[in-house]
Amino acid sequence: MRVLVQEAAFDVAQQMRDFGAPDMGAIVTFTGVVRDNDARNLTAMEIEHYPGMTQSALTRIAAQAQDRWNLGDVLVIHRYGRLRPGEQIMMVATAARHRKAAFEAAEFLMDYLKSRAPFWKKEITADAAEWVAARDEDESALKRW
Amino acid sequence: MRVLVQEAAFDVAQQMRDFGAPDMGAIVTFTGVVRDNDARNLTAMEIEHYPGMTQSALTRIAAQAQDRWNLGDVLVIHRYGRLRPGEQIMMVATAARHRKAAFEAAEFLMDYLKSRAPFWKKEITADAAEWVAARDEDESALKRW
Amino acid sequence: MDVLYFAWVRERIGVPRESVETQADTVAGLVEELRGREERYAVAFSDLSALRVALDQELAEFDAPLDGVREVAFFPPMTGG
Amino acid sequence: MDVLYFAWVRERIGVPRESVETQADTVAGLVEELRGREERYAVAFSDLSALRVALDQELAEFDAPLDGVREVAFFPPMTGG
Repeated sequence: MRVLVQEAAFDVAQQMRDFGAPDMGAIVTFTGVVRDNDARNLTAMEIEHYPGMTQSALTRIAAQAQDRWNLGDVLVIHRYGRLRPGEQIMMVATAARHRKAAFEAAEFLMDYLKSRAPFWKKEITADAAEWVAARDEDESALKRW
Repeated sequence: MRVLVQEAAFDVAQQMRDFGAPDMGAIVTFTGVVRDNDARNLTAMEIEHYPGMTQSALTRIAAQAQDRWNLGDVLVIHRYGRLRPGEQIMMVATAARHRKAAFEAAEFLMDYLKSRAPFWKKEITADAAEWVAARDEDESALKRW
Repeated sequence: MDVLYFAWVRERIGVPRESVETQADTVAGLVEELRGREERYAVAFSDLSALRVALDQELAEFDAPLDGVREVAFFPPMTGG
Repeated sequence: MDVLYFAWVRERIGVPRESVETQADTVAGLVEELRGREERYAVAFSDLSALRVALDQELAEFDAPLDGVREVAFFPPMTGG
Protein backbone atom coordinates (compact mmCIF):
# COMPACT_ATOMS: atom_id res chain seq x y z
CA MET A 1 0.00 0.00 0.00
CA ARG A 2 1.23 3.49 -0.82
CA VAL A 3 -0.52 6.69 0.29
CA LEU A 4 0.99 10.03 -0.72
CA VAL A 5 -0.21 13.53 0.14
CA GLN A 6 1.93 16.04 -1.65
CA GLU A 7 2.06 19.44 -3.30
CA ALA A 8 4.33 18.28 -6.13
CA ALA A 9 3.12 16.82 -9.39
CA PHE A 10 3.31 13.04 -9.75
CA ASP A 11 4.13 10.81 -12.69
CA VAL A 12 1.53 8.11 -13.25
CA ALA A 13 3.99 5.95 -15.17
CA GLN A 14 6.56 6.09 -12.40
CA GLN A 15 3.95 5.36 -9.74
CA MET A 16 2.74 2.31 -11.66
CA ARG A 17 6.20 0.91 -12.32
CA ASP A 18 6.28 -1.32 -9.22
CA PHE A 19 2.55 -1.52 -8.74
CA GLY A 20 0.73 -4.82 -8.52
CA ALA A 21 1.46 -8.21 -7.03
CA PRO A 22 1.80 -11.78 -8.26
CA ASP A 23 -1.53 -13.39 -9.09
CA MET A 24 -3.30 -10.08 -9.47
CA GLY A 25 -4.85 -10.28 -12.91
CA ALA A 26 -6.63 -6.92 -12.88
CA ILE A 27 -5.28 -3.42 -12.36
CA VAL A 28 -7.55 -0.36 -12.41
CA THR A 29 -6.37 3.24 -12.18
CA PHE A 30 -8.28 6.47 -11.85
CA THR A 31 -6.61 9.82 -12.50
CA GLY A 32 -8.32 13.11 -11.73
CA VAL A 33 -7.42 16.15 -13.82
CA VAL A 34 -8.30 19.83 -13.17
CA ARG A 35 -11.04 20.68 -15.65
CA ASP A 36 -11.71 24.18 -16.86
CA ASN A 37 -15.02 25.63 -15.63
CA ASP A 38 -18.07 26.11 -17.86
CA ALA A 39 -17.18 29.77 -18.50
CA ARG A 40 -13.69 28.61 -19.59
CA ASN A 41 -11.90 31.18 -17.50
CA LEU A 42 -10.45 29.07 -14.70
CA THR A 43 -7.03 30.36 -13.68
CA ALA A 44 -6.33 27.79 -10.99
CA MET A 45 -7.83 25.27 -8.62
CA GLU A 46 -6.63 25.79 -5.07
CA ILE A 47 -6.76 22.72 -2.87
CA GLU A 48 -6.66 23.20 0.88
CA HIS A 49 -6.28 20.25 3.23
CA TYR A 50 -6.02 19.40 6.93
CA PRO A 51 -2.41 18.31 7.22
CA GLY A 52 -2.70 16.41 10.50
CA MET A 53 -5.67 14.42 9.32
CA THR A 54 -5.19 13.88 5.59
CA GLN A 55 -2.61 11.11 5.59
CA SER A 56 -4.42 9.09 8.26
CA ALA A 57 -7.83 9.54 6.61
CA LEU A 58 -6.50 8.39 3.23
CA THR A 59 -4.63 5.49 4.79
CA ARG A 60 -7.77 4.31 6.56
CA ILE A 61 -9.82 4.49 3.35
CA ALA A 62 -7.12 2.60 1.42
CA ALA A 63 -6.88 -0.07 4.14
CA GLN A 64 -10.65 -0.55 4.09
CA ALA A 65 -10.56 -1.10 0.33
CA GLN A 66 -7.63 -3.51 0.64
CA ASP A 67 -9.40 -5.62 3.25
CA ARG A 68 -12.78 -5.65 1.62
CA TRP A 69 -11.63 -6.59 -1.89
CA ASN A 70 -8.48 -8.57 -0.99
CA LEU A 71 -6.37 -6.22 -3.01
CA GLY A 72 -2.84 -7.28 -3.84
CA ASP A 73 -1.86 -3.62 -3.93
CA VAL A 74 -3.45 -0.21 -3.54
CA LEU A 75 -2.18 3.29 -4.25
CA VAL A 76 -3.63 6.68 -3.34
CA ILE A 77 -2.00 10.01 -4.27
CA HIS A 78 -3.66 13.36 -3.61
CA ARG A 79 -2.14 16.77 -4.19
CA TYR A 80 -2.85 20.07 -2.47
CA GLY A 81 -1.93 23.66 -3.32
CA ARG A 82 -2.48 25.66 -6.49
CA LEU A 83 -3.09 23.63 -9.64
CA ARG A 84 -3.66 24.82 -13.19
CA PRO A 85 -6.27 23.43 -15.61
CA GLY A 86 -4.97 20.21 -17.13
CA GLU A 87 -2.84 19.30 -14.13
CA GLN A 88 -3.35 15.98 -12.39
CA ILE A 89 -4.97 16.33 -8.95
CA MET A 90 -4.96 12.78 -7.69
CA MET A 91 -4.89 9.13 -8.62
CA VAL A 92 -5.83 5.78 -7.18
CA ALA A 93 -4.82 2.32 -8.35
CA THR A 94 -6.05 -1.11 -7.31
CA ALA A 95 -4.73 -4.59 -8.07
CA ALA A 96 -7.07 -7.55 -7.59
CA ARG A 97 -7.37 -11.10 -8.86
CA HIS A 98 -10.41 -10.28 -10.98
CA ARG A 99 -11.70 -7.22 -12.76
CA LYS A 100 -14.90 -6.77 -10.77
CA ALA A 101 -13.03 -6.37 -7.49
CA ALA A 102 -10.46 -4.01 -9.01
CA PHE A 103 -13.18 -1.76 -10.45
CA GLU A 104 -15.32 -1.78 -7.33
CA ALA A 105 -12.41 -1.02 -5.04
CA ALA A 106 -11.32 1.91 -7.23
CA GLU A 107 -14.85 3.33 -7.26
CA PHE A 108 -15.10 2.88 -3.49
CA LEU A 109 -11.81 4.77 -3.04
CA MET A 110 -13.04 7.62 -5.24
CA ASP A 111 -16.41 7.86 -3.51
CA TYR A 112 -14.73 8.04 -0.11
CA LEU A 113 -12.01 10.46 -1.22
CA LYS A 114 -14.72 12.79 -2.55
CA SER A 115 -16.62 13.05 0.73
CA ARG A 116 -14.44 11.74 3.54
CA ALA A 117 -10.94 13.00 2.88
CA PRO A 118 -10.25 16.49 4.29
CA PHE A 119 -9.69 18.43 1.07
CA TRP A 120 -11.50 21.55 -0.08
CA LYS A 121 -11.33 22.95 -3.60
CA LYS A 122 -11.56 26.59 -4.60
CA GLU A 123 -11.95 27.71 -8.20
CA ILE A 124 -9.95 30.82 -9.02
CA THR A 125 -10.86 32.95 -12.04
CA ALA A 126 -9.55 36.34 -13.12
CA ASP A 127 -12.19 38.14 -11.07
CA ALA A 128 -13.51 35.69 -8.50
CA ALA A 129 -12.68 32.84 -6.17
CA GLU A 130 -15.35 30.36 -5.20
CA TRP A 131 -15.33 27.27 -3.00
CA VAL A 132 -16.55 24.19 -4.80
CA ALA A 133 -19.72 22.99 -3.07
CA ALA A 134 -20.09 19.35 -2.12
CA ARG A 135 -22.77 17.67 -4.21
CA ASP A 136 -25.60 15.65 -2.72
CA GLU A 137 -24.81 12.85 -5.19
CA ASP A 138 -21.32 12.58 -3.75
CA GLU A 139 -22.66 12.03 -0.25
CA SER A 140 -25.34 9.60 -1.39
CA ALA A 141 -22.76 7.66 -3.45
CA LEU A 142 -21.39 6.36 -0.14
CA LYS A 143 -24.61 4.47 0.57
CA ARG A 144 -23.66 2.03 -2.15
CA TRP A 145 -20.90 0.67 0.08
CA MET B 1 -9.62 6.72 -30.41
CA ARG B 2 -6.86 4.13 -30.66
CA VAL B 3 -7.45 0.39 -31.14
CA LEU B 4 -4.44 -1.91 -31.34
CA VAL B 5 -4.37 -5.67 -31.88
CA GLN B 6 -0.82 -6.89 -31.60
CA GLU B 7 1.44 -9.73 -30.58
CA ALA B 8 4.09 -7.44 -29.07
CA ALA B 9 4.09 -6.26 -25.47
CA PHE B 10 2.85 -2.71 -24.84
CA ASP B 11 4.00 -0.04 -22.42
CA VAL B 12 1.12 1.43 -20.42
CA ALA B 13 3.07 4.60 -19.67
CA GLN B 14 3.84 5.21 -23.32
CA GLN B 15 0.25 4.53 -24.35
CA MET B 16 -1.03 7.00 -21.75
CA ARG B 17 1.41 9.76 -22.68
CA ASP B 18 -0.88 11.49 -25.16
CA PHE B 19 -4.11 10.09 -23.81
CA GLY B 20 -6.99 12.32 -22.78
CA ALA B 21 -8.50 15.55 -24.04
CA PRO B 22 -9.10 19.05 -22.75
CA ASP B 23 -11.98 19.23 -20.27
CA MET B 24 -11.83 15.55 -19.48
CA GLY B 25 -11.49 15.48 -15.70
CA ALA B 26 -11.52 11.71 -15.25
CA ILE B 27 -9.29 9.02 -16.74
CA VAL B 28 -9.79 5.33 -15.96
CA THR B 29 -7.53 2.52 -17.10
CA PHE B 30 -7.85 -1.23 -16.82
CA THR B 31 -4.89 -3.52 -17.41
CA GLY B 32 -5.24 -7.28 -17.62
CA VAL B 33 -2.31 -9.44 -16.55
CA VAL B 34 -1.80 -13.20 -17.11
CA ARG B 35 -2.39 -14.81 -13.72
CA ASP B 36 -0.91 -18.12 -12.70
CA ASN B 37 -3.50 -20.91 -12.35
CA ASP B 38 -4.60 -22.35 -9.01
CA ALA B 39 -2.13 -25.22 -9.27
CA ARG B 40 0.62 -22.64 -9.86
CA ASN B 41 2.08 -24.47 -12.80
CA LEU B 42 1.04 -22.27 -15.71
CA THR B 43 3.72 -22.17 -18.39
CA ALA B 44 1.96 -19.85 -20.79
CA MET B 45 -1.36 -18.44 -21.87
CA GLU B 46 -1.91 -18.82 -25.59
CA ILE B 47 -4.29 -16.34 -27.13
CA GLU B 48 -5.83 -17.14 -30.50
CA HIS B 49 -7.84 -14.57 -32.41
CA TYR B 50 -9.75 -14.09 -35.67
CA PRO B 51 -7.50 -11.67 -37.54
CA GLY B 52 -10.06 -10.41 -40.04
CA MET B 53 -12.63 -9.70 -37.39
CA THR B 54 -10.70 -8.60 -34.31
CA GLN B 55 -9.82 -5.03 -35.25
CA SER B 56 -13.30 -4.24 -36.50
CA ALA B 57 -15.01 -5.84 -33.48
CA LEU B 58 -12.83 -3.89 -31.04
CA THR B 59 -13.30 -0.67 -33.00
CA ARG B 60 -17.05 -1.09 -32.92
CA ILE B 61 -17.06 -1.72 -29.16
CA ALA B 62 -14.82 1.32 -28.56
CA ALA B 63 -17.00 3.54 -30.75
CA GLN B 64 -20.11 2.43 -28.86
CA ALA B 65 -18.49 3.39 -25.56
CA GLN B 66 -17.32 6.72 -26.96
CA ASP B 67 -20.81 7.65 -28.17
CA ARG B 68 -22.70 6.48 -25.15
CA TRP B 69 -20.51 8.18 -22.52
CA ASN B 70 -19.28 11.14 -24.59
CA LEU B 71 -15.71 10.09 -24.09
CA GLY B 72 -12.99 12.58 -24.92
CA ASP B 73 -10.69 9.67 -25.70
CA VAL B 74 -10.73 5.89 -25.66
CA LEU B 75 -7.98 3.31 -26.02
CA VAL B 76 -8.16 -0.46 -26.48
CA ILE B 77 -5.11 -2.71 -26.80
CA HIS B 78 -5.36 -6.49 -26.96
CA ARG B 79 -2.51 -8.91 -27.52
CA TYR B 80 -2.51 -12.38 -29.05
CA GLY B 81 0.06 -15.16 -29.13
CA ARG B 82 1.94 -16.86 -26.33
CA LEU B 83 2.14 -14.91 -23.05
CA ARG B 84 3.86 -15.84 -19.82
CA PRO B 85 2.40 -15.37 -16.32
CA GLY B 86 2.83 -11.76 -15.25
CA GLU B 87 2.69 -10.39 -18.80
CA GLN B 88 0.11 -7.78 -19.72
CA ILE B 89 -2.64 -9.15 -21.99
CA MET B 90 -4.65 -6.05 -22.70
CA MET B 91 -5.65 -2.61 -21.54
CA VAL B 92 -8.43 -0.11 -21.99
CA ALA B 93 -8.50 3.56 -21.09
CA THR B 94 -11.35 6.07 -21.03
CA ALA B 95 -11.37 9.85 -20.62
CA ALA B 96 -14.63 11.53 -19.60
CA ARG B 97 -15.70 14.77 -17.96
CA HIS B 98 -16.72 13.00 -14.75
CA ARG B 99 -15.66 9.90 -12.92
CA LYS B 100 -18.91 7.98 -13.19
CA ALA B 101 -18.85 8.02 -16.99
CA ALA B 102 -15.16 7.09 -17.14
CA PHE B 103 -15.68 4.10 -14.83
CA GLU B 104 -18.85 2.90 -16.55
CA ALA B 105 -17.34 3.15 -20.01
CA ALA B 106 -14.26 1.17 -18.92
CA GLU B 107 -16.43 -1.55 -17.38
CA PHE B 108 -18.60 -1.65 -20.51
CA LEU B 109 -15.48 -2.09 -22.66
CA MET B 110 -14.24 -4.92 -20.46
CA ASP B 111 -17.60 -6.69 -20.39
CA TYR B 112 -17.81 -6.55 -24.17
CA LEU B 113 -14.18 -7.52 -24.76
CA LYS B 114 -14.73 -10.58 -22.57
CA SER B 115 -17.65 -11.96 -24.56
CA ARG B 116 -17.82 -10.21 -27.92
CA ALA B 117 -14.25 -9.84 -29.12
CA PRO B 118 -12.97 -12.88 -31.05
CA PHE B 119 -10.21 -14.07 -28.71
CA TRP B 120 -9.80 -17.50 -27.18
CA LYS B 121 -7.44 -18.32 -24.33
CA LYS B 122 -5.66 -21.60 -23.72
CA GLU B 123 -3.80 -22.38 -20.52
CA ILE B 124 -0.59 -24.29 -21.09
CA THR B 125 1.02 -26.25 -18.26
CA ALA B 126 3.94 -28.70 -18.33
CA ASP B 127 1.64 -31.64 -19.02
CA ALA B 128 -1.60 -30.22 -20.38
CA ALA B 129 -3.25 -27.54 -22.50
CA GLU B 130 -6.80 -26.49 -21.81
CA TRP B 131 -9.09 -23.94 -23.42
CA VAL B 132 -10.44 -21.41 -20.93
CA ALA B 133 -14.21 -21.79 -20.80
CA ALA B 134 -16.43 -18.74 -21.06
CA ARG B 135 -18.22 -18.08 -17.80
CA ASP B 136 -21.96 -17.56 -17.56
CA GLU B 137 -21.31 -14.45 -15.47
CA ASP B 138 -19.39 -12.93 -18.37
CA GLU B 139 -22.32 -13.37 -20.72
CA SER B 140 -24.85 -12.12 -18.19
CA ALA B 141 -22.66 -9.09 -17.40
CA LEU B 142 -23.69 -7.73 -20.81
CA LYS B 143 -27.29 -7.39 -19.68
CA ARG B 144 -26.24 -4.50 -17.49
CA TRP B 145 -25.71 -2.39 -20.62
CA MET C 1 -17.51 -20.29 -49.41
CA ASP C 2 -14.67 -20.15 -46.90
CA VAL C 3 -15.36 -21.85 -43.59
CA LEU C 4 -13.09 -20.98 -40.65
CA TYR C 5 -12.68 -22.72 -37.33
CA PHE C 6 -11.14 -21.37 -34.14
CA ALA C 7 -9.96 -22.71 -30.76
CA TRP C 8 -11.20 -26.22 -29.92
CA VAL C 9 -13.47 -26.28 -32.98
CA ARG C 10 -10.35 -25.89 -35.11
CA GLU C 11 -8.56 -28.59 -33.13
CA ARG C 12 -11.44 -31.09 -33.43
CA ILE C 13 -11.92 -30.55 -37.13
CA GLY C 14 -8.19 -30.48 -37.73
CA VAL C 15 -7.92 -27.51 -40.09
CA PRO C 16 -8.18 -23.75 -39.51
CA ARG C 17 -10.09 -23.10 -42.72
CA GLU C 18 -11.41 -24.85 -45.79
CA SER C 19 -13.41 -24.12 -48.89
CA VAL C 20 -16.91 -25.64 -48.82
CA GLU C 21 -19.47 -26.08 -51.58
CA THR C 22 -22.92 -25.97 -50.06
CA GLN C 23 -26.55 -25.72 -51.08
CA ALA C 24 -27.64 -24.87 -47.55
CA ASP C 25 -29.86 -21.82 -47.10
CA THR C 26 -28.92 -21.13 -43.49
CA VAL C 27 -26.05 -21.65 -41.05
CA ALA C 28 -28.04 -24.46 -39.44
CA GLY C 29 -28.34 -26.15 -42.83
CA LEU C 30 -24.58 -25.86 -43.38
CA VAL C 31 -23.96 -27.38 -39.95
CA GLU C 32 -26.24 -30.33 -40.89
CA GLU C 33 -24.25 -30.91 -44.05
CA LEU C 34 -20.92 -30.76 -42.24
CA ARG C 35 -22.11 -33.12 -39.49
CA GLY C 36 -22.95 -35.68 -42.17
CA ARG C 37 -19.46 -35.55 -43.67
CA GLU C 38 -17.23 -37.20 -41.10
CA GLU C 39 -17.07 -38.09 -37.44
CA ARG C 40 -14.79 -35.16 -36.58
CA TYR C 41 -17.43 -32.70 -37.81
CA ALA C 42 -20.19 -34.54 -35.95
CA VAL C 43 -18.10 -34.26 -32.78
CA ALA C 44 -17.23 -30.58 -33.26
CA PHE C 45 -20.85 -29.64 -33.96
CA SER C 46 -22.51 -31.98 -31.46
CA ASP C 47 -23.67 -29.17 -29.16
CA LEU C 48 -24.60 -25.98 -30.96
CA SER C 49 -25.24 -24.16 -27.66
CA ALA C 50 -21.47 -24.37 -27.09
CA LEU C 51 -20.76 -22.71 -30.45
CA ARG C 52 -20.91 -19.25 -31.94
CA VAL C 53 -20.93 -18.26 -35.60
CA ALA C 54 -19.82 -15.19 -37.55
CA LEU C 55 -20.86 -14.41 -41.12
CA ASP C 56 -18.43 -12.24 -43.03
CA GLN C 57 -16.79 -11.39 -39.72
CA GLU C 58 -19.94 -10.33 -37.89
CA LEU C 59 -21.59 -12.37 -35.14
CA ALA C 60 -24.78 -14.04 -36.33
CA GLU C 61 -27.41 -16.59 -35.29
CA PHE C 62 -27.63 -20.18 -36.49
CA ASP C 63 -30.86 -19.48 -38.36
CA ALA C 64 -29.26 -16.65 -40.36
CA PRO C 65 -29.39 -17.01 -44.17
CA LEU C 66 -26.18 -17.77 -46.08
CA ASP C 67 -27.26 -15.79 -49.11
CA GLY C 68 -24.29 -13.78 -50.40
CA VAL C 69 -22.05 -14.82 -47.53
CA ARG C 70 -18.40 -15.44 -48.43
CA GLU C 71 -16.91 -16.35 -45.05
CA VAL C 72 -18.43 -18.39 -42.24
CA ALA C 73 -16.56 -18.86 -38.95
CA PHE C 74 -17.37 -21.30 -36.16
CA PHE C 75 -15.87 -20.98 -32.68
CA PRO C 76 -16.62 -21.44 -28.99
CA PRO C 77 -17.86 -18.52 -26.85
CA MET C 78 -15.16 -15.86 -26.85
CA THR C 79 -12.85 -15.34 -23.90
CA GLY C 80 -11.14 -12.02 -24.48
CA GLY C 81 -10.10 -9.46 -21.92
CA MET D 1 -8.04 23.27 23.30
CA ASP D 2 -6.97 24.05 19.74
CA VAL D 3 -9.77 24.98 17.37
CA LEU D 4 -9.04 24.81 13.64
CA TYR D 5 -11.02 26.20 10.72
CA PHE D 6 -10.79 25.26 7.06
CA ALA D 7 -12.03 26.58 3.72
CA TRP D 8 -14.82 29.18 3.96
CA VAL D 9 -15.17 28.64 7.71
CA ARG D 10 -11.56 29.78 8.04
CA GLU D 11 -12.21 32.75 5.76
CA ARG D 12 -15.30 33.87 7.68
CA ILE D 13 -13.70 33.56 11.07
CA GLY D 14 -10.48 35.09 9.81
CA VAL D 15 -7.93 32.76 11.41
CA PRO D 16 -6.89 29.19 10.61
CA ARG D 17 -6.56 28.16 14.26
CA GLU D 18 -6.86 29.53 17.76
CA SER D 19 -6.65 28.37 21.34
CA VAL D 20 -10.04 28.32 23.09
CA GLU D 21 -10.89 27.97 26.77
CA THR D 22 -14.27 26.30 27.08
CA GLN D 23 -16.52 24.70 29.69
CA ALA D 24 -18.70 23.10 26.99
CA ASP D 25 -19.37 19.36 27.31
CA THR D 26 -20.09 18.77 23.64
CA VAL D 27 -19.23 20.15 20.21
CA ALA D 28 -22.69 21.72 20.07
CA GLY D 29 -21.99 23.48 23.37
CA LEU D 30 -18.70 24.81 22.03
CA VAL D 31 -20.45 26.08 18.91
CA GLU D 32 -22.99 27.92 21.14
CA GLU D 33 -20.16 29.61 23.04
CA LEU D 34 -18.37 30.63 19.85
CA ARG D 35 -21.56 31.98 18.28
CA GLY D 36 -21.97 34.27 21.30
CA ARG D 37 -18.52 35.72 20.94
CA GLU D 38 -18.64 37.85 17.83
CA GLU D 39 -20.65 38.34 14.66
CA ARG D 40 -18.09 36.52 12.47
CA TYR D 41 -18.56 33.34 14.53
CA ALA D 42 -22.35 33.69 14.42
CA VAL D 43 -22.11 33.96 10.65
CA ALA D 44 -19.71 31.04 10.23
CA PHE D 45 -21.81 28.78 12.47
CA SER D 46 -25.25 29.96 11.34
CA ASP D 47 -26.10 26.68 9.56
CA LEU D 48 -24.67 23.58 11.20
CA SER D 49 -26.01 21.35 8.42
CA ALA D 50 -23.42 23.03 6.16
CA LEU D 51 -20.60 22.15 8.56
CA ARG D 52 -18.59 19.12 9.54
CA VAL D 53 -16.47 18.61 12.64
CA ALA D 54 -13.43 16.50 13.48
CA LEU D 55 -12.22 15.73 17.02
CA ASP D 56 -8.53 14.96 17.27
CA GLN D 57 -8.51 14.50 13.49
CA GLU D 58 -11.40 12.06 13.29
CA LEU D 59 -14.81 12.96 11.89
CA ALA D 60 -17.42 13.30 14.65
CA GLU D 61 -21.00 14.41 15.27
CA PHE D 62 -22.04 17.70 16.84
CA ASP D 63 -23.38 15.95 19.92
CA ALA D 64 -20.02 14.25 20.56
CA PRO D 65 -18.46 14.91 24.01
CA LEU D 66 -15.36 17.09 24.23
CA ASP D 67 -13.96 15.18 27.18
CA GLY D 68 -10.20 14.72 26.67
CA VAL D 69 -10.26 16.26 23.18
CA ARG D 70 -7.24 18.42 22.32
CA GLU D 71 -8.05 19.51 18.77
CA VAL D 72 -11.42 20.45 17.27
CA ALA D 73 -11.72 21.29 13.56
CA PHE D 74 -14.67 22.87 11.77
CA PHE D 75 -15.03 22.83 8.00
CA PRO D 76 -17.56 22.52 5.16
CA PRO D 77 -18.34 19.16 3.56
CA MET D 78 -15.16 17.84 1.99
CA THR D 79 -14.56 18.01 -1.75
CA GLY D 80 -11.61 15.75 -2.41
CA GLY D 81 -10.97 13.56 -5.42
